[in-house]
Amino acid sequence: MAIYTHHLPAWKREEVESIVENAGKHELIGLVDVYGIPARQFQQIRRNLHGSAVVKVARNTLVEHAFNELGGHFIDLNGHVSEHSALIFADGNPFKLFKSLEQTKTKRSAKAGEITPEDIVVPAGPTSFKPGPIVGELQQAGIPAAIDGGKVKIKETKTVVKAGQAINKKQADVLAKLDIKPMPVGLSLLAVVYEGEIYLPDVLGIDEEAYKAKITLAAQQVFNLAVNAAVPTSCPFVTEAQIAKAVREARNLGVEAPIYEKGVIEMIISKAYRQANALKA
Amino acid sequence: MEYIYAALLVHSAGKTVDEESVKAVLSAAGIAVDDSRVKALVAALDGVDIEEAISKAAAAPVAVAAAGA
Amino acid sequence: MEYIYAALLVHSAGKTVDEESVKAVLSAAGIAVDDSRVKALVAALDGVDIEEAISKAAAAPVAVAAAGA
Amino acid sequence: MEYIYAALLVHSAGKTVDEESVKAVLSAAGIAVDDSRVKALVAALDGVDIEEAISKAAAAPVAVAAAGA
Amino acid sequence: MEYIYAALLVHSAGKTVDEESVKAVLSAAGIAVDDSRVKALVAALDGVDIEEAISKAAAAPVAVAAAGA
Amino acid sequence: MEYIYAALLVHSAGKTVDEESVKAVLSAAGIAVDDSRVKALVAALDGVDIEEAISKAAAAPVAVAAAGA
Amino acid sequence: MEYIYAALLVHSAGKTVDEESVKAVLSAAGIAVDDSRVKALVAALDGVDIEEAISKAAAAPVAVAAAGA
Repeated sequence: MAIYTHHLPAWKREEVESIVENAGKHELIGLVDVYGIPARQFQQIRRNLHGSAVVKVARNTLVEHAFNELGGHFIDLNGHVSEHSALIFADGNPFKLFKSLEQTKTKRSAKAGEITPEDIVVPAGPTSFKPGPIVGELQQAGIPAAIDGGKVKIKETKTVVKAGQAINKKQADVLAKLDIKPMPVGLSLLAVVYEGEIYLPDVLGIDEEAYKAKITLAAQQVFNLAVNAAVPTSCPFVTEAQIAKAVREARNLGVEAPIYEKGVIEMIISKAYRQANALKA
Repeated sequence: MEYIYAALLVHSAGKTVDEESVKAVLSAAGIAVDDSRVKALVAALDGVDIEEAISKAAAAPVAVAAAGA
Repeated sequence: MEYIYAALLVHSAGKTVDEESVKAVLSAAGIAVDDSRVKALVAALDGVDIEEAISKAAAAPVAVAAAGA
Repeated sequence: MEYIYAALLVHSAGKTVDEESVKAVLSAAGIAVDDSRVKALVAALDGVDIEEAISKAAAAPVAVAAAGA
Repeated sequence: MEYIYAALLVHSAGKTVDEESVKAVLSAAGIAVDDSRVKALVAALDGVDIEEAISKAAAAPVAVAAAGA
Repeated sequence: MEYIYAALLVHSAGKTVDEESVKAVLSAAGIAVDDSRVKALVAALDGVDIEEAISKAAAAPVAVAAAGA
Repeated sequence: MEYIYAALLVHSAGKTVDEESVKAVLSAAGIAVDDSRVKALVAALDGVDIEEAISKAAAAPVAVAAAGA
């Protein structure tokens, strides 16, 4: 163990040992991206996470020392260490940690050159700007603007920058003036080791809507199976659907054959009338 | 559907839809009449307001019906 | 609609819808035949695929009152 | 509708829908059998592909307003 | 669907849908009766208003339903 | 509906839906198993193409009030 | 879908959908459990109203019918 640290000065060794010790106390050890988080907000996020996760900023060289010492998948974490990364220690389900970090994110204005993670849409309507050079600035940023009733008005809703594209300086300036904040601020989980496995954001990011859709599909499948196979259930809704299906089948047969019986005679008349009408036309 | 066409024809001629009238029309069309089906048809139509059944058919949405295709 | 029903009847009997057959059916139903309407009907149906024309006509939805029957 | 249910039952048992089988089922249900209705039923089903007929939407779909309910 | 058809047949005969009546009808149709299915069916129908369920069948499209797949 | 979920789970595991497999799953979910319901389930699914049955959409009962539209 | 079926089975048993309960059900069905998939499932469902998602299924066939136009 000491082979990595014996040549380090005492305070550095202590720092490495503290990381290793923390890693031993928690089920989840990972790296978060703290890029662009103002100090005050960073403190706020740390307080919000109190009890569920600990964020620790440490020198990258020492973090790497610690990961090397821990071995196994921790060595893979080294590949995710960056100048904006910090350590995070937590317990429990890594998917839940990812979700809770996403939920603590807020938005900030974009800087020139940044890539927007979502479409930036500027809605049509009045602004609070008085007529002036702002009209030209808006137009240069691709936002159609005009003066209307002594105020600057945006003429139509416009997607200024598409998700995944860089925001140029003119756009960034105008968006800031419009108070549009497209950039998420908060801790982004870069990688986490949990029970000997490394988890990356592409796996950890759960699409809840997709799960909802699957539940709906499963419920639909169960209903279909119950009705189509006439499985007896304790659900009156299903029993009613089974009866309705049988009745419809009987009516369909009655009309198609046709079988002149009371329950279907009106439908047969209706069909004959419609056929006559179709032929008439 | 020939039995119901016959019944509707008789009905639209202003006659009572009975076994005799339906048979006469079917025979005139050259259809070999099955007595039991004529009986069943007349029995099924007993108490049915044909005009009302037709008016419901006319009122029902045709456009939606196409969706069933 | 009686002329159309007559045509449908003749068609479902497997016969050609011509003036004679339509007239026979209408007469059997006790309808005073209008020669020119029969002519017009036969002319209108000339070249029409009757099976296809009627195949799309579904029955109208059953009314709730009837549904209980 | 009881005669139609009887026919469906016989059919789903994998049997031919004939007078005898339909009567047996109706009697078992405690229904006084009307020979002529049974005959009419069997005659109506002669040549009909029952599987296809039951799955064919004979009636038009419910109006859109209702479907949204 | 044969168990449901049997229940509907018994119901339309004006009888109570119980194990005995359903079994009698299924047997008459030549269907080997599964006691547990009959029991489960009768239990499932307990608390369901069959008349109301029938009225809910109102012309819902069978063919279109397949589109939900 | 838990018995049917159990059946689907067994099916999606590539296993035959039989009494034993369904019971094992229900028990694991902490459900007190009713033998007769399991039997009824397995009997109902016997010979059923589950893939087809789950993907063929069944219509939900339509409210009576709406059906009159 | 087997993880979803397992979760819904646990849910319909009135139990909390957690890692342990889902794993128990999957294992009982003979499915080799992938721990991380179970974890993802549990985390995802933590914020999902299962009843609401299920209730959307009931209305689905009707909605589809209307959409078929």
